[in-house]
Amino acid sequence: MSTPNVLPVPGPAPLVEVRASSRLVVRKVSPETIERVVAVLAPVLLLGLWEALTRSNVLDQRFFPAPSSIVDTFYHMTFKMPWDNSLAYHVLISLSRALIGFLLGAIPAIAIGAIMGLVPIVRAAVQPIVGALFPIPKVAILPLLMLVFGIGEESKWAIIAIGVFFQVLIATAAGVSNIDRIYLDVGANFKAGRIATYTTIAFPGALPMIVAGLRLGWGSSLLLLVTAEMVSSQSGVGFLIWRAWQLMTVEDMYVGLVVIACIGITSFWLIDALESRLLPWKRR
Amino acid sequence: MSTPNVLPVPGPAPLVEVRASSRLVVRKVSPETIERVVAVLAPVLLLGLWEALTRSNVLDQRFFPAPSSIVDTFYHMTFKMPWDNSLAYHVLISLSRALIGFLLGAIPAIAIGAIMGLVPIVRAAVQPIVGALFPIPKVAILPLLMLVFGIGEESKWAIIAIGVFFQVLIATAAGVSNIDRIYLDVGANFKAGRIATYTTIAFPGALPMIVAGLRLGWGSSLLLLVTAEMVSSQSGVGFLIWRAWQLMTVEDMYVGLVVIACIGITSFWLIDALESRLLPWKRR
Amino acid sequence: QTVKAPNARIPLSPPVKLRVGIIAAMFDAVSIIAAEKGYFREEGLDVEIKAFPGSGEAAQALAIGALDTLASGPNPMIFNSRSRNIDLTIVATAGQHSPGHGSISFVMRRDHVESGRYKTPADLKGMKLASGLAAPSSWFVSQLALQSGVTEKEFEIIQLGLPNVIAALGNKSIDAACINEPHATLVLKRINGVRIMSMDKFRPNFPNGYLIYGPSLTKTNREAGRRYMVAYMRALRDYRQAFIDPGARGSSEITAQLKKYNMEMWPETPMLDFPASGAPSFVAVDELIQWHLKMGNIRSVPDLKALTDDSFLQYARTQT
Amino acid sequence: MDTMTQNPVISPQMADLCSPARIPQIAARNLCKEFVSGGRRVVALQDVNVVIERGQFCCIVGPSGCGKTTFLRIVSGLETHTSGELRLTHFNQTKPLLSMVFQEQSIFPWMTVADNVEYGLRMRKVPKAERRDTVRHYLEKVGLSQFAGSFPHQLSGGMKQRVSIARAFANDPEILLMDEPFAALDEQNKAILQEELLRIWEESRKTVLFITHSIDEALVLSDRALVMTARPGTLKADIDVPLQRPRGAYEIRSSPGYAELNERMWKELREEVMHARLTKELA
Amino acid sequence: MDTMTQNPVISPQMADLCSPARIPQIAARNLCKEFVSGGRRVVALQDVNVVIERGQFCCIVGPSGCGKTTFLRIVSGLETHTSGELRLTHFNQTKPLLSMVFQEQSIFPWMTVADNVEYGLRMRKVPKAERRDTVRHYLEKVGLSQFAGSFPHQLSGGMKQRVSIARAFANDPEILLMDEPFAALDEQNKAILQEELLRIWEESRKTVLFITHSIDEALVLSDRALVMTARPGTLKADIDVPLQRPRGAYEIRSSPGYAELNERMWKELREEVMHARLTKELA
Ligand SMILES: Nc1ncnc2c1ncn2[C@@H]1O[C@H](COP(=O)(O)OP(=O)(O)OP(=O)(O)O)[C@@H](O)[C@H]1O
Ligand SMILES: Nc1ncnc2c1ncn2[C@@H]1O[C@H](COP(=O)(O)OP(=O)(O)OP(=O)(O)O)[C@@H](O)[C@H]1O
Ligand SMILES: [Mg+2]
Ligand SMILES: [Mg+2]
Repeated sequence: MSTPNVLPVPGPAPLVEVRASSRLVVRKVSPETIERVVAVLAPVLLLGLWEALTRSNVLDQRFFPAPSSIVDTFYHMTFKMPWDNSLAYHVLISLSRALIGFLLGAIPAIAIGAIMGLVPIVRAAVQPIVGALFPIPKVAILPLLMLVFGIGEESKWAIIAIGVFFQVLIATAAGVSNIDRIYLDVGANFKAGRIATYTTIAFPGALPMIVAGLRLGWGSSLLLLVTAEMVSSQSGVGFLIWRAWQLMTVEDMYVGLVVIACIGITSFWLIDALESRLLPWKRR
Repeated sequence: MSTPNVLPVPGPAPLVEVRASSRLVVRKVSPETIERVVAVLAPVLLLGLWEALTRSNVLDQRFFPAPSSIVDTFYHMTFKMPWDNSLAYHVLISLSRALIGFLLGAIPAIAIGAIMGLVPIVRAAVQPIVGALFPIPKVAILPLLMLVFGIGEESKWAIIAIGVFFQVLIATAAGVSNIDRIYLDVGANFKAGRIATYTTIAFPGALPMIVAGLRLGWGSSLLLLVTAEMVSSQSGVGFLIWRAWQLMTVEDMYVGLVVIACIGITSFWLIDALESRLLPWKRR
Repeated sequence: QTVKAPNARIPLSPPVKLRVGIIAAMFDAVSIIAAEKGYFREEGLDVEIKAFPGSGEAAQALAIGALDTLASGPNPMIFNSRSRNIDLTIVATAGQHSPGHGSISFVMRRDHVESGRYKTPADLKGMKLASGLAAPSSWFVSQLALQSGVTEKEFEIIQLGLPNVIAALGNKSIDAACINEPHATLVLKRINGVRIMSMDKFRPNFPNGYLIYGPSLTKTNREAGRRYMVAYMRALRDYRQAFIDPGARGSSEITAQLKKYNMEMWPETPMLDFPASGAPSFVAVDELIQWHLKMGNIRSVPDLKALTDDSFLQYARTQT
Repeated sequence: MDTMTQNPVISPQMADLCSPARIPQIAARNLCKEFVSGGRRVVALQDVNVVIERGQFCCIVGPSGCGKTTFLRIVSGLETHTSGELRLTHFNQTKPLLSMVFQEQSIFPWMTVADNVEYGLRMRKVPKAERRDTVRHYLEKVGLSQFAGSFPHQLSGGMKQRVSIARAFANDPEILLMDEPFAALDEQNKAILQEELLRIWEESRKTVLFITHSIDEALVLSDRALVMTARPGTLKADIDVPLQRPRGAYEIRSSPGYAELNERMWKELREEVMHARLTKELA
Repeated sequence: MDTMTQNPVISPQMADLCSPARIPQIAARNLCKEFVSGGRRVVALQDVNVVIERGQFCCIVGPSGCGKTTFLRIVSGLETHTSGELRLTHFNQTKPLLSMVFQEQSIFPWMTVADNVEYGLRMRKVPKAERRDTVRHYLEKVGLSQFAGSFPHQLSGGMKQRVSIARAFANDPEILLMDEPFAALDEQNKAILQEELLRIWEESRKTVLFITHSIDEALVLSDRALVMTARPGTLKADIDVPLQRPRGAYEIRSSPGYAELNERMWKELREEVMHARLTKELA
């Protein structure tokens, strides 16, 4: 039986809208699956673009080697090197540095940021100091860091931690001060103490923003690996990139960059997963 | 007439709480004024601390000159130099570079970030690409930037813009995806188009987070001045710092750093002022 | 001179810990060789090599006492140090541009030479060329241009960082470069550039670098300073045998050792000369200082005598 | 918007409902809605069958949590049903199809009261002058003229709700979906707005779906009262309200038939809530 | 909390109110509240004078926007008054002084229903086992046992409000401040919770301040009804409700005195709202 959707009546023709049910819309795959596929596809496409650009000589192969051409180098660096000079070793070293620096920066940042968000006077005091210290280039405080932390691992952690700190701090402070006041009122009404207000309201309420801050912070800590590992280091991906840059061994450098990029992609995925774990209460 | 607040009744003594009115609390100055004073005092105290640390030789004067000792250099660089080598000139150049780079990075970041926050599939596609590109060190893509932008001003803007872009992007995306769904529902109910949803809901709703992103972005753009002006520049505060650092003329370097810090403080104040202008609807 | 066998010497006990900074430039070669061949150990020195991204970072580290010694080019920061109460002392050579061993080269893109855009230094006018900020290479190219009547304002000196120079020349962002080895040779290889002139032709025997001690070696523990110099001079001899003296011996071993520290050399790389005496060169340094003064890179003429201490070298000469 | 104007999967029954003689404004057949979140499945609506004619004023009553809001959200297209059919007819395409007064606080905190009320008109690109007049008119109706320039955080709970009502009225849609709009209002404001709503309804032949917990309110306002069962919600009773119009909140209680209708609705509802409680306690 | 236990500025009148014979739970004298924001000044409360005895059940009615919520927020210490005096007495210090049921949506979205109800107890460091029992008890009372593990976004509007009520009940305070708690509930749920509230009140000698728009509700519940004037809000009438207890929502309407009280409150309120409207239109 075929029924015209729009039926003749006097006046302007009424428009019949049929609201589709979610079962009616033929969906072989769920939107989550599509998203996951897209998330994997996007970087692959990026890689494809780069390959195409170099193949077609838009990019100069000598300075921008095609992804396919660094596979060899990649293989060599991974499997043909003694363990303490292999790619895996450098990656592990760097990851541990990035992680330690990240934690050293992020944890105090979350604590201080939340206090800033909750207490206007603290915010008023800290904000200009952040404004003053944030834009100070790391390289300029290197002597200070070397003086305080020596030139071992500690100064590397410090370089990373400082970078991470400001990122997470600013995001957390914004997130906390953006929490709906009613929730703080509820806390006050139930006589939540400082710590409790912090852990039961400020922290979970600002969590989406804190996660964004952590995302930024982790990205920065990877970014700062090169800066950190430039100084008196013989290991780590940052060192590999730096060395390759100095020696103009472009393939080696791109292996390092691709590794950093892969770490970046993977960790952003992980942060996404973590986010949906931590925020079961978010309507999506 | 003196009245005891707690009066004798049988059972545990009742506790009488007198709620103070805001007029009863003797306040000669409003909390806003106190905050403003604290905001100015905090950096001054920081400076005092630094002075004290160097004076007491906790910090080595040779590498960390006391603030008072760079006043001379400051004066010299400001007034005793020909205009095109004076501090003011370098500051102006740098400010314009930072500002242009900032705008070039921030504007697309807000646009793309909001789309990411609104459309899960875009987010799924862009997130891993951000994860891959964000941690790539600027120094490594310098050849690419030079190829595309030459080595004039454009490549400096590009370095800054790239740094700013990711910061603002991540903050904006988080802010937009954190907007209460009910507001998007209202938009859908009133048939707000894409652009309208964007300008009337996503943007104002995420504004507190966007401002935090801009704060981060502007901080980064100042931070990146040194990186940007290291490359092929004979002007700008970043160049001054870089040159002073290379020549180990510590006072010159600290003049540069103090200038950057002052710009940082001032601009954070301005952003605060802007924020309370832009967000008259925020309960404070 | 009486030459004692090195193994007859008694090492310091307990060993003294020293930290030497390198930036993987040619002037670091001798210290690296001494470390690799164990000469320091034989002197009772426990030397740790710390790599730095550039002279700036390394010099800062030396100045604050995070390092004990390093090699550095004749940079303004050395000339500035005394006036800043930073105790750095030039104790030996770290190479010089002896004839045939020019370690800084002025390199031009081949297309400019072939098209006739560049014939003489007078043609530098309007060009963009890469060089280090306040480095001898900038002085070199400025003087070269000035001799042909082109002033600093008429061309543009751009600092890029050595590795970027190659990319910048390759994609024609810049026209020429005045850079150190081994990058200069790399440029010639990679982008088929033309070497216009090298430093040894311009100012023969101009210093390439100095070995510099911090106060820990010149004041606190001079004995360690002397021991370091003994090992340094032994390594210097090995270097000369391998690369400078006729009938090169042991060059492949040293090349391999240097490669560990990211210093790559090609057969065509002009090798830096370390004079056998180990004495630092001050040829044309006064000229360089005048230029720096003019450029505002240093504020007063440094007292080179006060900066130098050759007692370590003299001791070493008696021991080897 | 998950709407389609052409859809082949229309059952014969559905087609029947759309016979030229009477095109209903809203027609639902076996409408089901199941929420799946965090591993829990909640069936909010189960086989809702209802046909609402153009111009009808329809109240929906039912125990808390039975799916009233969910039904309105599905009708408005903000939620998709999981099975069944739903058909809306847009008769006069110069007007927007529907506007909703949300149960939750839904006015934009970043817009002034006036901008909030103007929102629908702005989205429809109504000329500025006309917009201003409409806004002024409705602000007056809800008694907030003085607060046109205020931001929502400066308003009381009832005032916010009134802004939300003004926003929906100002948009002048064909279908008004109202989710407990007057719950936060005092009796007097409620009476004034009920009157205004009835006036608007009568003047412009709107179809109104109105959720309320007050049987009085349902009887004062509606042509027809739909009583929903406890979760999973479905229609339990479809009660005609043939009381004469115009009605007033005070007079109606004494009008013939009121007591009987009131009694009947109470009965229907009481059963439901008791049932809802019971199954819960047993579960 | 802007509270002080010692304050020299107590007027003789205030001291009088605190005579040993009857220490009031809440005493306000010339309480004023003025909001200044964005250049606008709104006087929300003007010279509110009221003394509330321990154990009294006090309803507050008044037109929308008259300052009822503001008064409760000042009593709870969330807002400070701009002038006048306010004195609270904490009789039994083993219990918390006060808990509030907010008018707005106020349950934490990041906690499950059970965690929300538990909140006050957790803040008071009540032992875990006791907490669990209390939570279970009150969840049952508000009919949400099944939803203990759900997050607020999975609840309907009325269900959220019930969580908020359970949270305040579970905290067992000396003073209960309730801001239109039952507005979003259907009649049956409302009746059940009214009963529960009365039971709790009778058992534990609580002082209750209860804002409502329903005169019926005020008469069913309270000892005393305070009628507020339109903004700036002040007390217009202080009506004793001497109806016998226990009361039921159905029986009360036929009890002696009800009609009269109802009439009186209607009158008081109507005047106020009309006045509020009028001044607004004129302004
Ligand atoms: N997003 C959601 N996820 C899971 N369950 C939901 C969601 N939204 C609603 N529900 C469930 O659907 C049922 C119906 O909810 P709905 O909001 O439609 O109730 P209602 O009839 O409007 O109730 P009230 O009168 O209390 O507002 C409730 O049991 C609720 O728990
Ligand atoms: N933060 C604020 N800033 C400015 N004005 C405010 C603020 N809060 C409340 N007001 C004003 O104070 C008055 C009283 O508000 P309140 O919320 O106490 O009203 P209410 O009696 O609870 O009304 P309702 O019954 O609508 O909830 C209102 O006119 C409101 O506009
Ligand atoms: Mg509802
Ligand atoms: Mg209120």
